[in-house]
Amino acid sequence: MSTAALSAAEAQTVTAARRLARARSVFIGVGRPSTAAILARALYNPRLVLVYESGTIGAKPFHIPLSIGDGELAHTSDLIVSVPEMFNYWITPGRIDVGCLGAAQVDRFANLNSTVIGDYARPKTRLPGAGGAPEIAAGCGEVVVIVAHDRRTLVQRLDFVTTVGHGDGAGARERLGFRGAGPTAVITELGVLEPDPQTRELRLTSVHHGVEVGDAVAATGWELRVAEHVEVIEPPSVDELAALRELSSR
Amino acid sequence: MSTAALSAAEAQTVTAARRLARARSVFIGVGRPSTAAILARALYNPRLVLVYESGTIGAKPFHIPLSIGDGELAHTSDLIVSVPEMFNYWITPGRIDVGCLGAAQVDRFANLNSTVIGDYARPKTRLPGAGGAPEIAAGCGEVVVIVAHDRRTLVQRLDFVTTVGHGDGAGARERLGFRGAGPTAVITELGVLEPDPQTRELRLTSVHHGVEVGDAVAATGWELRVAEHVEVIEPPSVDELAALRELSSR
Amino acid sequence: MRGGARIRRLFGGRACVLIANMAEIVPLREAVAELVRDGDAVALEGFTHLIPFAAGHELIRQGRSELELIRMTPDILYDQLIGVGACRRLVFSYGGNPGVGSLHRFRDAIENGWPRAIEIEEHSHAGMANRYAAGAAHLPCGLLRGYRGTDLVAHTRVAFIQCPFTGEELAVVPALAPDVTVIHAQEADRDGNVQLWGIPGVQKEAVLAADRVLVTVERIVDRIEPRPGGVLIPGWVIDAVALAPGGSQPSYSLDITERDNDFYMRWDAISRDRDAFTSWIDTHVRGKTAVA
Amino acid sequence: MRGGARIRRLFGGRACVLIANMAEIVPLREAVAELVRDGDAVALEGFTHLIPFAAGHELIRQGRSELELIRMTPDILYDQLIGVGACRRLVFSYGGNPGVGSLHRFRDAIENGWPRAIEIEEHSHAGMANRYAAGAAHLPCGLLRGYRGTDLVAHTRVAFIQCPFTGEELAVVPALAPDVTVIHAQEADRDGNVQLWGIPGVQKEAVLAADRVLVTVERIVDRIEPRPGGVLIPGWVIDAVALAPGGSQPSYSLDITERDNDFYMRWDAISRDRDAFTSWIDTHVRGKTAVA
Repeated sequence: MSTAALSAAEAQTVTAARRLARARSVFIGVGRPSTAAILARALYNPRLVLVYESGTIGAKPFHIPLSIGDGELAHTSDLIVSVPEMFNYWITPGRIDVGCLGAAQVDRFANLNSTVIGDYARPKTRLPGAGGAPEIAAGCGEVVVIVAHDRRTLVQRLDFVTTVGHGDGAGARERLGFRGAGPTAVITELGVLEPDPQTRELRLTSVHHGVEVGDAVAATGWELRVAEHVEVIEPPSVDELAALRELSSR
Repeated sequence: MSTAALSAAEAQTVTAARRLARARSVFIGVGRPSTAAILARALYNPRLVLVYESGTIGAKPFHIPLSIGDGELAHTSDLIVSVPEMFNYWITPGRIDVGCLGAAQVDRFANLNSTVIGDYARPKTRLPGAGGAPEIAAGCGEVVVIVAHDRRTLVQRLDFVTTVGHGDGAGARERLGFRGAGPTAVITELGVLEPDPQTRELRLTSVHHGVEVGDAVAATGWELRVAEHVEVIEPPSVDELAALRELSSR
Repeated sequence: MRGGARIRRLFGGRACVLIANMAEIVPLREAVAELVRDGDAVALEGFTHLIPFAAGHELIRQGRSELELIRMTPDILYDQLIGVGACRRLVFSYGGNPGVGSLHRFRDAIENGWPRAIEIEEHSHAGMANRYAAGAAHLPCGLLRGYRGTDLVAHTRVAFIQCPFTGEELAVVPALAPDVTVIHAQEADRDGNVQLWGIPGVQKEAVLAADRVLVTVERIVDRIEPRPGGVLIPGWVIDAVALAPGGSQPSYSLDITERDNDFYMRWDAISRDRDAFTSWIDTHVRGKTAVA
Repeated sequence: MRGGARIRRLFGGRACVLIANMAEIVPLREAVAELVRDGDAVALEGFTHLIPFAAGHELIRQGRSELELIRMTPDILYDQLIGVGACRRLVFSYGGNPGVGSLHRFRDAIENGWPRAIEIEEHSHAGMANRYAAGAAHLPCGLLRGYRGTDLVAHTRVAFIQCPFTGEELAVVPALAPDVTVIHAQEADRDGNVQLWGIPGVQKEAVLAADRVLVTVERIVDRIEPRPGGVLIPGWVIDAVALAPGGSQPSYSLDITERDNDFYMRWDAISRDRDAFTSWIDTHVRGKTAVA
């Protein structure tokens, strides 16, 4: 095991993995969500069903995949379905417990932008676009958002609403007819933001070990509300960190 | 080979088989249509793709199947699809050249009843119902109807319109947005009825060898129009009859 | 939410199982007792192939009543359920004995109300298939080109909408959402993952459309080896798996049992007469016990 | 009408072939020349797996222009086609380099109009998948639960209808009907029947939705042995099959080639710079000839 100091990214990934300790199934893209899910399966939840957008259900990758369609996912999955089947029969009907999503921008109601920075017709930065996110966020049992914690990402106002989290607050999802609970956590490298049960506005509910509440507030692009009791997240244990580093080194 | 006299049913089946000599694909139920299609494949058209409602595409049965889902159809087909895929991706889009249908009643515009004899709510005879017929008749390139020739079957007025053939005549299919040409032949054990190109009303265009035009007219429940030149259908050749009887004896 | 969580509640089991990504493997009698209730809307699917006769017979033995029976092709199995009076309402698209002729108990119920009158709702195959597909997607309805010009329109549940892009009129059918779907498959593993192959019919859709799911299987295997044409259904969308070797006879399970075409032909005579039918049921269904 | 009849017309061949239930097997160059025209709406599909790079490169070599390019995930292949200016309009749902980051040619075209401005129409994956499925069914539109509440609604082609049975508002997307669909598969037989396995993506739908179909394959076999998870596409819905071993690289063909993840990472640097990109295309695409 590497003896390097714990990085903020590692704390973020382990926190996300713990969140999946009791899920039955998780829908993941590549990057940290995928690493977190593979880690959760290895450490806490051997029966966790990993579902990738490419159609692989129940994948058991040994390596962290570069793409959502790597051959290893196909070879190790319980079943592989077509893209229409994936969305129509598995995601939209709410069969997947947790959907993990990233985004370029997140607002205070956990709505997401992955389409464009700047004006749609004359963009400053053209981002990849929606992919599966809108229907994943609408359909999955709950959504965990994994993003960087800075004022460029956590913004006052999205340039484009690609994916509805809690819309304009309490009741918005119900009015739109969405099935799942929506975003239940935004996990950053500083801590965790969770929606207020009443208003659905994100509040800082915990910080990683060594992070000050004020740092998290300062790195947020809106006036971030803070829970009455902000918990300090248990730092990754020796075993968790060893497992994560070993996984990343494969 | 049996030396029994040619039966009317045999003449009917061979006539239907000949009709499939140039088709690329045929959609068939069990009974005479299935026998005709297997015969056509054996005699004239080895590449004929047999499609059964059960989902088997390109079946090559050695025996005449009792049901549309016999194991032999599954074992010999090029591919097997689910029922939703069969209707949505193969039949309705018009990928099948010829659809063969039977019915309890046929009217002068080749509309079909396979639902009920008598009143719907208090039926004299409850028939099996629509099955795939309405969408097969709407979607296939053309439809060949194979029925008994008697006044109980070829009726003035259907008790129930299960399947639209030519509706109320010229233009009806176009108004309903149907793709295929609709019924191009009603093949009976007395001869063949084909729609008039202008009016779409069925006319007697040919009779089997030894059948009088007057017999066919008398056995029809409406005032059957007769083509100017009624052809006499070439009787089954020795080879055709031998093949049919050999097939039936398997 | 199906699979683990529900089955623990229904069948008891270990005290604290938060994660239970599998179907429970239970005896057929117990599975039917727990999963199917009087008055339920029940789909026993299987298109000619893999018809779940063993489970249907167990419904008869347990005396389930007032069922809404859903099935594209009622076949002999629903003829039997109708004949014993278990059916209140039938939803279907083709009620014949394939290759043979009429289903006499189905006809007797509709024509003469014996042993009781039944309500019917009938569709085309395309309509039923799209109703199941909409159910599997948890959509309220499905879209297809169909029904237009037929008398079905006046006698069933179908509506029409205009395509917002082309103006074409299209049929809309309501989704099917059975309380329980029962299917038969060739095999399951010990976690209740299921594989069937051969003609797949509409079974996957019927499973995914239902609130509760029972799968009977020819055999339990240690590990499922995916097959060409295999349809894999994970245990976590299934409530219970029950072992029922031969459980699709007189229908068949490809590569394991053969379709009993003779029985399909003999059924015509058995079912034509009310007394002969009842006597057959008493001897061959009520007089036997569930396999396994 | 596809397969035989068309291909005889397009490629000549025997004088009087009324029945031709098969796809023609032709060299890739010839297939692209005959089947794809300037201005066509072209879908080259393959979801991460089986992306038809060889055929796309042949489009570049033959200088096809003014194309409407349709693809759920533009990936490196469409980055290349956009970068050489072959694309007039792009229809897509996710324009990134999977696991790496931006598609720089895609961004440069949209942000700066280099080498030309392109029109875009973007959807969600669920929307695109249902657009292809509607196309495969030859329906004018498809129905799904989606798009509601997003800014996509104001920027793309989607409408909403009420379910006639429940009143729920549902999204309706227009069907996709490409002039040409191109896919890559592991194998074909000599009649042009095709089998692919592994991640199937939306290829079957894209094939069935198109007016003309080209399939490139890793190998031609005497007889297709159906595989677990195999998707079989009969030759009579395909116009041409072209042999192109390695034709999905740097994507992959499961069990035959491996995904070249290094190249996906290297593409970031190559594509970031206009000159580096052009030079790469000149050397690695224009400077080569089609396989087979």
